[in-house]
Amino acid sequence: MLSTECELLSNQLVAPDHYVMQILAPEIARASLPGQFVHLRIPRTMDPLLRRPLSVMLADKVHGHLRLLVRAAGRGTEIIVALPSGASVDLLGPLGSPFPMPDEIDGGSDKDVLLVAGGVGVAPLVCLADAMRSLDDTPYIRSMFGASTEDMLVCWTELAARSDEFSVATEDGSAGEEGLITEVLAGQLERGHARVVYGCGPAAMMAEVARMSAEAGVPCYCSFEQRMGCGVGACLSCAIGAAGGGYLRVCKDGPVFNAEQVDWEAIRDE
Amino acid sequence: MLSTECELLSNQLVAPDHYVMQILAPEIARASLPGQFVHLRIPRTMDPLLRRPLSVMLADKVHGHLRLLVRAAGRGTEIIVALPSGASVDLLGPLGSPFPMPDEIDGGSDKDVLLVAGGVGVAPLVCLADAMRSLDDTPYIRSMFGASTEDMLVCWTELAARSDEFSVATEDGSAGEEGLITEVLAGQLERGHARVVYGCGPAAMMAEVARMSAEAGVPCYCSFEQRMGCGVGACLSCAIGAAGGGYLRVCKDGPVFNAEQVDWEAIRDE
Amino acid sequence: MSEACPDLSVRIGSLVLPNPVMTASGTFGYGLEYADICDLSRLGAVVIKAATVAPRVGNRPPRIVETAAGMLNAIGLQNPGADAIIAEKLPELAGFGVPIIANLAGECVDDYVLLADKFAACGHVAALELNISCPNVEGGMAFGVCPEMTAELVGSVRAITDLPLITKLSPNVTDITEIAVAAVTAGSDALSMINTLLGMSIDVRRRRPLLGNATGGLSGPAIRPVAVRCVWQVYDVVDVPIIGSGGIMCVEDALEFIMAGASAVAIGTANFVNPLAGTEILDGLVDYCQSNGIKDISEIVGVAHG
Amino acid sequence: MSEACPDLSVRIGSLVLPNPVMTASGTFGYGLEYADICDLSRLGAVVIKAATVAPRVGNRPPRIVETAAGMLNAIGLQNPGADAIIAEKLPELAGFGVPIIANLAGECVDDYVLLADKFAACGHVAALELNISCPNVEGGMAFGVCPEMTAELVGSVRAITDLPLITKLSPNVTDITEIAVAAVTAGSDALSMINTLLGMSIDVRRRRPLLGNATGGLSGPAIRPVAVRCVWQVYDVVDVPIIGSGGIMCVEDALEFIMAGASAVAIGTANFVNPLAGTEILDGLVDYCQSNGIKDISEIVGVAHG
Ligand SMILES: Cc1cc2nc3c(=O)[nH]c(=O)nc-3n(C[C@H](O)[C@H](O)[C@H](O)COP(=O)(O)OP(=O)(O)OC[C@H]3O[C@@H](n4cnc5c(N)ncnc54)[C@H](O)[C@@H]3O)c2cc1C
Ligand SMILES: Cc1cc2nc3c(=O)[nH]c(=O)nc-3n(C[C@H](O)[C@H](O)[C@H](O)COP(=O)(O)OP(=O)(O)OC[C@H]3O[C@@H](n4cnc5c(N)ncnc54)[C@H](O)[C@@H]3O)c2cc1C
Ligand SMILES: Cc1cc2nc3c(=O)[nH]c(=O)nc-3n(C[C@H](O)[C@H](O)[C@H](O)COP(=O)(O)O)c2cc1C
Ligand SMILES: Cc1cc2nc3c(=O)[nH]c(=O)nc-3n(C[C@H](O)[C@H](O)[C@H](O)COP(=O)(O)O)c2cc1C
Ligand code: FES
Ligand code: FES
Repeated sequence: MLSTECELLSNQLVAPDHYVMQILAPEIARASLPGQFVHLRIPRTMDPLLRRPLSVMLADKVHGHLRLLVRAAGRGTEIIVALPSGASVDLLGPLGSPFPMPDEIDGGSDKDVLLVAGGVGVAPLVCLADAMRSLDDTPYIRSMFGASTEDMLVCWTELAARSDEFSVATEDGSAGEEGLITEVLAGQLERGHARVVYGCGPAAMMAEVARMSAEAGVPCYCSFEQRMGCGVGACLSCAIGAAGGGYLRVCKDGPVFNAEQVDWEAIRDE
Repeated sequence: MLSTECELLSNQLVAPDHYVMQILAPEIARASLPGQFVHLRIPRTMDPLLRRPLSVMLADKVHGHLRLLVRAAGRGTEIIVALPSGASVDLLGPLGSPFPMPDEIDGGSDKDVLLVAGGVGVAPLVCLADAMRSLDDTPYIRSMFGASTEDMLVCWTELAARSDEFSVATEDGSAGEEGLITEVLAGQLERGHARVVYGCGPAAMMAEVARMSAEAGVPCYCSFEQRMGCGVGACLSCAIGAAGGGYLRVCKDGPVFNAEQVDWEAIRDE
Repeated sequence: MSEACPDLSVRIGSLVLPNPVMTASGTFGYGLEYADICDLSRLGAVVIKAATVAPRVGNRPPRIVETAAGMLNAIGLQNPGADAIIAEKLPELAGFGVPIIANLAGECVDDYVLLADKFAACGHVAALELNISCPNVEGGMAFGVCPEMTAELVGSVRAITDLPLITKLSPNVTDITEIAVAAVTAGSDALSMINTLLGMSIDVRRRRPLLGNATGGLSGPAIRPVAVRCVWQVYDVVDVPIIGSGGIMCVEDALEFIMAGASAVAIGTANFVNPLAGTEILDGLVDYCQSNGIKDISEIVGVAHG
Repeated sequence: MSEACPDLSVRIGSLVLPNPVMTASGTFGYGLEYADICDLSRLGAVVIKAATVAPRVGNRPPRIVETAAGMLNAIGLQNPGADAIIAEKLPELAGFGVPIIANLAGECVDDYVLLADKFAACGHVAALELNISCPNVEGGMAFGVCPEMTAELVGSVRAITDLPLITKLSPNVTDITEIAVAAVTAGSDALSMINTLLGMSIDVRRRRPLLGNATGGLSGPAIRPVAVRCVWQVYDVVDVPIIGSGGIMCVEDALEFIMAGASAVAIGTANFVNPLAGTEILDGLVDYCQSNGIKDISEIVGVAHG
């Protein structure tokens, strides 16, 4: 874990309200694993005051670049995405527990890996796909990406380029299947050839992904979001309901959890 | 009085901690008179929250440019001077009561006008000298500029270029006379040819300028500073002691006051 | 989505204001200072700077200092006195056709009664706001922190005037609901909250308090969470309209207060940042109502209580 | 200018801390979470997250929301209970050689007495901080707003332990000096102030409170002026050391508290913004003392009182 002031190399609008930020952060890039995040703040201002958690979409360990995909979701991220290239950002990271690699999961090594992305949830899955491609024993990667409309399939090429198969669903049918990405997932699970499902997206989507995976008897790992204070496990701000009662810390115990660990009811009610 | 979002055209370091900011603000430039100020804030941030008062150093009415001289004196001005060119600034102005022109003052129209500047106090005096030069009956302008050291004679050429005579004093003798600018003023007042003294600078300097002018029987106008809230006379934040007791509002009754109006004791004690 | 103009009017006792956006006392002078930049006639009301019986010169400077997302002030109730305000300020402000609310500050019950009498007699004010919560004068908060004194004060003023009475509460108390109930029981037609939080700032370089008065009142966005909480708590225990204030900078902030239980909002520190804050927030409320199918703003007052 | 190393040590009852910079309870976990980025051994003390007798799961999320220059939290005292903390956290933290202060939270006097007993017995803690001011649990503030209850609580714990006792005060009271005096009279060796201000924030889109617990505690730079004022007021009425906290982000802020009367400072929300805040502020204090010829930091404690 490092806290460093870094240069924002570029900041590009890639879809309405969505930006890809490239940041020079060699140590963090080298250390980061898929599913981990950085806790970002703008130095020397109190507006916003706190850091904002952002998943690492790509860590270029050679050049020391981090690539983040940022959606302007509120006051803080609006100020962040407005930063000009050349600006300073302060990063704390890499933080959190990464996705387990397929070989760490008991699921049948001949089977496929399914990646299900919704919206900016694509970011950690790009990172995961990237890492899986450089494994000795690269799995067959089937990726699915859902969004409301074509525009919102942000950075889909990044995911597609790292997948063996890639499907898309949009709610308005402007690209790929018309409907929810979980319908695409249903088809994939039916094929009975899935070893593990990795998901990241809106809570409702992930809940459905988890439910379907459980039904199909396939292990499922999802990356979660919660409002954060410290990002390092100290403040207990980032609680989400645990399956057995009590709470888990998204920043430290997660952000990636086995779908069986979390209390989906509580998450939906929040 | 206008409130407008304007473009910062350029922002140049002119001395350690001192910047000249050029801003595109046609209506304010056209309306502003020497000694008036703008109340500046950075849009869309709460850090800093309030506006900061800054004197107009030059108002180019043809091109609609305002030139401000800004010293990074604390947190707020540090953030302001760090703005890149192209940034937006929000200006409220022009505000305050301007310097009276020499012809509005009863002091003998054949005599000279004395300008006494200290530090960034040079800004409104540049504006005043500029305006006097375009009067039908331009007075003879003798300007004096004092600073701790040569470096701090910020924008001296701006003042010198608009004066008939120009003298300098530095406390360390690195430029002009060694000592305080009030010693230079003493010599000028002794000549008995002064019609009015205009001063702007640190409170201690202005107090001495006022005392000497009064002793010499010459009218004296100074531009004052005080922490401000509204800038328009509504909140009563910017009080300075009045000669007859009670308080004056720097933003509305001033910032320019006849030296006889103010309670110099109270100002020194603050 | 309804495009019809929503009903924004607010009733405070016998008074009906055209809309819920007013200016907070002490932050908008006598309105006149802002007349050439802000269309005063559009405001729900202008609450003028606190008036005292005799003129007051105010505190020694510095009177203000910026703090993180806020400011401290210690103006010290500078004002020319009720008679001068009535003679020199109100007629001109009344000419703009905006309801005027007088903010009254006294040292004893008799002061408030006298002030209420004067302002009621002048014919220019639509309501009286009893400032029992100004932290910047010696003893200025005594009424606002004690339910019995609050009740006595409100009751005494109630007895001599039919003008709508608003009591302005201090957040510097252990239990604001206690004071709120006391004021309403004694006859207050509405409550205004919150006045500033007592704070201070030290000039580290000079090793002494920054304000001439040492302590001052904290206002601005920094205090909004405290103000929203006060409105939220008091809404549950009284049946009169609440005028919410404390760091309202934009329409979302105003909606936060309304949803917590405020029927109207007062814009304070925001005027210094943006002199058009009041009218912009009003525009924002109209937009919000239209795009959310709200026909009467009262539909969302207190809605966050569920 | 003296280049000799200034004396920064602070005495709290029988305890001498190496320097006045500690972490504020609840913002630094059990220290261990920050061990790989912050040199814990340099801190004056680590105040651990509040401990209760039984484990507590805490409040339902969301538990935190950023506000203007501040944040609201409603963690709800989540902790594994005193026994687990003593067994699983303290030995490891003690290994870093930093003084440990346990922050105790109970529902009744007996809870505090039991907690004090457990922590005193474990041998790892240097002092006890009685948290009588947490606004995020039902009844959690009852002690902190009433001088009599404060006195009873402090007296009861005082009776059973020789460990230095610190009482942590709430700012959500009409008169903090009253509570301060009660705590000191009952035997508190030091006072810690301030805990968070009670606040809330509403999610305008969803028309309901943003925090799962509705209200929460406001911390961060936004509250600094209130905190400095509390320290300023209490310094005048007690003779024990004050540990100041509330929005301290940098060395100037720490100096503000010290000059207002604090003998030590606790860094809270700043840890989230900058995990090195504590040690950087310590470095800053050393620099400040050296460049201002201060040989002992106590020379400037309360200096702004003149
Ligand atoms: C581990 C993790 C990884 C993330 N990765 C990404 C990413 O790669 N790209 C991206 O665009 N966003 C990501 N997010 C979400 C991002 O952190 C939030 O959108 C951001 O914090 C919102 O800040 P704001 O000030 O703009 O929003 P606010 O004004 O505070 O709120 C706007 C909206 O954002 C939600 N929100 C606020 N804070 C958080 C938070 N900490 N986590 C989740 N939602 C929040 C609120 O519920 C609200 O609806 C991630 C969050 C987590 C926890
Ligand atoms: C009418 C007027 C015209 C001015 N013109 C100029 C100008 O042309 N160029 C320029 O550089 N500065 C000018 N100033 C001063 C400038 O406004 C302050 O330096 C600035 O507000 C300080 O803000 P800060 O946040 O950086 O300082 P802070 O961090 O608030 O304080 C730093 C220092 O600045 C002083 N200060 C703070 N606020 C004010 C204030 N409102 N007025 C005066 N001093 C203050 C404090 O006493 C302190 O010593 C003018 C002030 C006034 C009232
Ligand atoms: C400079 C200043 C002067 C004020 N004067 C008064 C006053 O005279 N009477 C009063 O009741 N409140 C006064 N207040 C309090 C405001 O009316 C308002 O209640 C408070 O500032 C909170 O709102 P805000 O955060 O939007 O400013 C004053 C506030 C400021 C900032
Ligand atoms: C997330 C969070 C949790 C906290 N938990 C506790 C606690 O358990 N016990 C306690 O006495 N204070 C607790 N506090 C209060 C802090 O210790 C501190 O007094 C307060 O936050 C003010 O300091 P700050 O503004 O520097 O954060 C907590 C504060 C925060 C932000
Ligand atoms: S954000 Fe602090 S524990 Fe997770
Ligand atoms: S700054 Fe408000 S009256 Fe001068």
